[in-house]
Amino acid sequence: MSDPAPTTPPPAPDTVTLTIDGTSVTVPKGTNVLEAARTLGIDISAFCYHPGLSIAACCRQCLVSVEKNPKLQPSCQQTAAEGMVVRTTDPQSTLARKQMLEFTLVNHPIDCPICDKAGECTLQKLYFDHDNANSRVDTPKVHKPKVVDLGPHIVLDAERCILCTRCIRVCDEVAGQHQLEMIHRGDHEELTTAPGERLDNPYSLNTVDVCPVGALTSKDFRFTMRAWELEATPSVCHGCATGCNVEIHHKNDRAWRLVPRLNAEVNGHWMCDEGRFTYHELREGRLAAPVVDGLPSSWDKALRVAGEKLGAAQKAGTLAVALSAQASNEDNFALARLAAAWKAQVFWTARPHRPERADDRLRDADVNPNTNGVKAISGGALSTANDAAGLESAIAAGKVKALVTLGYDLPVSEAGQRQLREIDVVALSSHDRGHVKQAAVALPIAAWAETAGSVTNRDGKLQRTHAAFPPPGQAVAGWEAVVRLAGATGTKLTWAHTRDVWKDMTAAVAPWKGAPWGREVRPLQLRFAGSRG
Amino acid sequence: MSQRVLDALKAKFGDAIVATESQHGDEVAVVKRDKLKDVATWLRDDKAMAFDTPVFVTCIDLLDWRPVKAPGKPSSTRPEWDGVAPRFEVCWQLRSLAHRHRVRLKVALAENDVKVPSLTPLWSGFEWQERETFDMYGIEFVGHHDLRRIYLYDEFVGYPLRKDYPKEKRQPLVRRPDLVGDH
Amino acid sequence: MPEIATGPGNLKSLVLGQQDAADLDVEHELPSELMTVNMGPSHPAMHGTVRIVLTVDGERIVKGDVQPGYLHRCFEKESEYATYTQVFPYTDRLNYVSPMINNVGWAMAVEKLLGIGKEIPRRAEYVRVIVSEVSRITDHLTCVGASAMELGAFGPFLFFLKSREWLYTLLEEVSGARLTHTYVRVGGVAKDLPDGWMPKLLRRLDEIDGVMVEVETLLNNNKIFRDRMAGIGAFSREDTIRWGCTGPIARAAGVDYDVRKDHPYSVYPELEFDVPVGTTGDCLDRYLVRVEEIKQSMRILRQACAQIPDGPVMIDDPRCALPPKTDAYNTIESMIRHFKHIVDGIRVPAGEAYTFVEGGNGELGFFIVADGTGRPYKAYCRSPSFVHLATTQKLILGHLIADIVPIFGMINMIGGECDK
Amino acid sequence: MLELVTTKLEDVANWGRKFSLFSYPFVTACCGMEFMSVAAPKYDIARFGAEFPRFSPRQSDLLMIVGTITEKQGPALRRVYDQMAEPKWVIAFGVCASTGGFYQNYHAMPGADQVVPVDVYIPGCPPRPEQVLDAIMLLMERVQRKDGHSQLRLKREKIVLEQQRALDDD
Repeated sequence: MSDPAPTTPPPAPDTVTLTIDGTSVTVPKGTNVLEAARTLGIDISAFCYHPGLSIAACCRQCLVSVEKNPKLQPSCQQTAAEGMVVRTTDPQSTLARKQMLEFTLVNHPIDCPICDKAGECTLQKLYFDHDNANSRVDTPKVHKPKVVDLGPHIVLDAERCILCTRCIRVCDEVAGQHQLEMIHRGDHEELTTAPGERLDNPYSLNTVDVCPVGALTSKDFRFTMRAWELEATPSVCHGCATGCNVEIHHKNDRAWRLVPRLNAEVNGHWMCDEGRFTYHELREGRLAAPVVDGLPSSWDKALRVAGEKLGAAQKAGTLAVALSAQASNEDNFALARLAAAWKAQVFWTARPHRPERADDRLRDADVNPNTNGVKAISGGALSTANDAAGLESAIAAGKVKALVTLGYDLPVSEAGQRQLREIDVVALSSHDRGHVKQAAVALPIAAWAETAGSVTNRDGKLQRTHAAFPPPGQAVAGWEAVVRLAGATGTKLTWAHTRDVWKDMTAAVAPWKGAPWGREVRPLQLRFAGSRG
Repeated sequence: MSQRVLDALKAKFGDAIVATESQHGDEVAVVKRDKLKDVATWLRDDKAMAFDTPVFVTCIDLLDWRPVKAPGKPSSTRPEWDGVAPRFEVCWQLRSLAHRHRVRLKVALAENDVKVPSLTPLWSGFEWQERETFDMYGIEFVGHHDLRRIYLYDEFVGYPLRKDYPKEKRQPLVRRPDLVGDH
Repeated sequence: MPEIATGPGNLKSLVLGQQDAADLDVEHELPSELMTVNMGPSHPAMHGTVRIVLTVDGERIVKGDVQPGYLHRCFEKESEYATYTQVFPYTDRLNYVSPMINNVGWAMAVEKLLGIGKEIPRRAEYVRVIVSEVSRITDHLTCVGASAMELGAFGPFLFFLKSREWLYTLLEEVSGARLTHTYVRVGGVAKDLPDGWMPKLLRRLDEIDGVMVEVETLLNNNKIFRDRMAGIGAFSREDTIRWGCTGPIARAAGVDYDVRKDHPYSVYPELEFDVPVGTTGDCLDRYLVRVEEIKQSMRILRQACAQIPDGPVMIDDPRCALPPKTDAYNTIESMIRHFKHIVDGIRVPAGEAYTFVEGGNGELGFFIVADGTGRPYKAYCRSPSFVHLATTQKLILGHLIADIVPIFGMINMIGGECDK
Repeated sequence: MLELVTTKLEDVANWGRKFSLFSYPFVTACCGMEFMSVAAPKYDIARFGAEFPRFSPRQSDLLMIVGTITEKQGPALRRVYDQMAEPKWVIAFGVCASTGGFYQNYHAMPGADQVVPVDVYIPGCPPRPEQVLDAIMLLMERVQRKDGHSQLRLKREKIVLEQQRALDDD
């Protein structure tokens, strides 16, 4: 063992130095040996350990030998102590880990070809890396129920379950509702719902993510796509203002599921179920071509018609612009910059709050992902005076004859709808819904997963999103549609790439000054990243 | 047995040789771009080196370089590409018929400055292979007397072997008139 | 080669290689201008995939712009999206005249990166040498037969195709396919040789000896054949080295370089065989070198069939070898191994290596850059045909258009390997 | 009566065409080796009268597309097809000529039928010689039934002409 050279300064009080496989490492007090080994790049196999959950130490897969300790210790439970000497590659602990895998596989069904988790399954990965030996047991396997309907989103296959209890801890700690339990004992032990409960808490699908095997599968993603064919692009969930970091798993220009991405400050390892299903709206009811008076047409015809309508209103000073708390910062900033050039009145729209979904964890009452973004961009000039109601009264009062809206949810009352039909509306929207159907001109823009951009969450944190796949049909990025609209009405906006919009935006908006654009992230092919398990 | 070559190179050119490496029996010398011509000429003409045979020229695009841990000892210690380090590595493989030793010269090029001196005047065998590397990666070989596309047709836009060029992005030359849709 | 003063300026002084003065006068009255002829990609002598834009003065070639690329099937791009085992079918179709040698080349390149080059079972090495040499014979048979037919000798073409048919049937029994075998695996070969295969092979080799005698009597001293081949497309020893030529073309020019002798690999050091070396480097020498190499390959085959040991044909390293199929369907352990091996591929530790073998046309090398996943990060194939095709720009100068046919025949430019 | 004679005459002509197909071997890739084996003594395409390759499109009526057709080869293939005289038939020899096989990339065309109409597709990589002979027999039936793509086009044009004339009359 190499003793630390005397000249190194004494370690700070709250860190601990220990030696793992001959190399010494200094970690903050309280970290367990497994995490310490991972900082050295030594990957100790583990099933029940999850950095975001409590320690159960029930799978015994991470046994290592600790000096002056007769028995092998589970490294996930063993907190690092000063001067501790740990060996992970000695014959005794490698044999223990090997046999533990053999023991886990005794009753495991031969489901790999039909199992959804195949390709990203931790059991497969650990067996192939560490064990790779045949089993010495040839008794018939114990059979358990294969299709158990646990709740609205999840199906259990009890035979595949390796009893690591991660899902139980997710329900208890992340969702705060005790809904899953283990029953029976020995090799008949089985996962089931707690008495009188169903697995229906708003964070239930996190259990599918943490399940190291294919026991828990999501009804929404089951049998749709193989794990290694997907490509992952980092993004931010647009379900509410929390702004959980997600990964869009997509293939062939189509999103198949959203998976949470680790971000300690915002959402940790988790996200809510409702947020997971936001990718469905990327497919339904999309606007793929410009529409003029209800008939699909080309971009230049639509721009010409929009130019005439807006030009007249602009001279008369009755032109208004409606930003949207659903759209990204770049789109809002581009439209705000155009409104300033037109000297038009600025309003902003947002979906109504849903206080019943708020909880103290991740779900927020404000279901608009970018409320703070719109506020920051308009520099506080927006208040209740110019939100949707304010816009409705302005139209009624005749102050607004032409309106450029961003997004498709203009929540006006019945009377408001009728007035909207009288004035000229140019809608920049990704979907053909709501007021966009009656708009004079509808210009197709890309949805949140199709362009690079950024949103600001409830704590004012600026978070980047990346483009997973190109927008459908002739849709273009929101800010690019604004640039074309500006060109049609004689004003000039010189942005060629989202980076330029970002540069102007972070210069103009005070709190975001100097935020780095970061590197263009390309979709990561999951099969290249080995198994994600 | 070609370790001699690397030591001789370092002795002769010192700082022009950025790094030397010996992997799986191949000797690799990363050379500075402006010193490449002198190093190559010396390697060919020096009697002890006598690198008379050109073997191949190619380029490595490091855009997606993200090494993962695999069982066994990795011989390359190159970290994940961070977007700043040089993205392209042009490699010339040489072989000596007399001494039977081999060396691979490498030049690292940044993403936007892909000019590199051509070694065709020294070994005519590289003429077509440098054209192929230009065709596939867009590396401009300065001093090559006839640098144009060799495999693809001239109307082809882009460099297909770069990691950001999608595999199935076709640029059709001719299609049947009665065929609808893009293939 | 007769000196040609090129360039439009001095058309008058263009001497068409005619010696006596009488012809000169005739020429002067009918000065011919330089004409551009297109020997298109679809031409029998062009093996279907090369286009030459010839600038000819009458029949004599003044300049030739050789354009390959008509069969560029993106071997590198396809292999970056396939696992190491899935690249084998692509290597079959590089030099489709001797596919086994490509398989062995690719397998050895991956084994070098995995570091298991020494642990391949000896029987697997011998099987690889046997199928490679059989493949090399079919390569030379096709090359010589096709170029003889292009010069009008239809008989030898049918003789060689008959014997090639025998070898195809034999290779089909081994690998299941006549041409695209995909027989070699990383760490050994897919299946052992069928029983009674080697005696059948030895019987066929004796029959091929008979065919060789017939063809050599037909061609070697045939006036037409020799006049069309001798002195055509000669290439000096220095040029051959400077252009990087290897294989029969280099040996015909006197360069004694054979990868099996100079950089021995597999079990070749245990087998005796000679390396035929020519002198003048013209088409006739290339023909003679190839015919001699067929005989040497048969000699290797006879020795290998005698010395082949028993034992497994696949290394038992779990990273490379697939578990037996019956286990894969009945035990979860083999199912996982089979699944991870096929889906993730053989996870080769990060690194890069250039490995080369003696292919049908010369030094066939694979430069692989691995990044630890199951798919090659870069897989460059150093193809001898591409290098030899580059030399044709020099070879055809000064010859007649008809001489392009023997030059291309003897260069043995295979489209798949040349355009990759 | 005249109608009966011409159809009979045409059947005889087709019978003649069927048994003496002059093929233009548009050979590019590995299938060429198997094409040689088909022409070689063992599998001998001569038994079907199709063994005589004509290396000029003017003198051939069957275009055998043997091997992968790449984007760069497309114009050459189109020009050769256009130079052939009617009636003409096209065989896509091997899976690369039929659908591009396992070369799905920027330079390999997904099948020769992107450029020329094809009568008979032969699967296989490369197809066994027996498959090629089977394809020749399939083509013979088509030739006899006048179902080749060029004959069908002639029929269509004739029908369109007749309708045109019918419209002009009334």
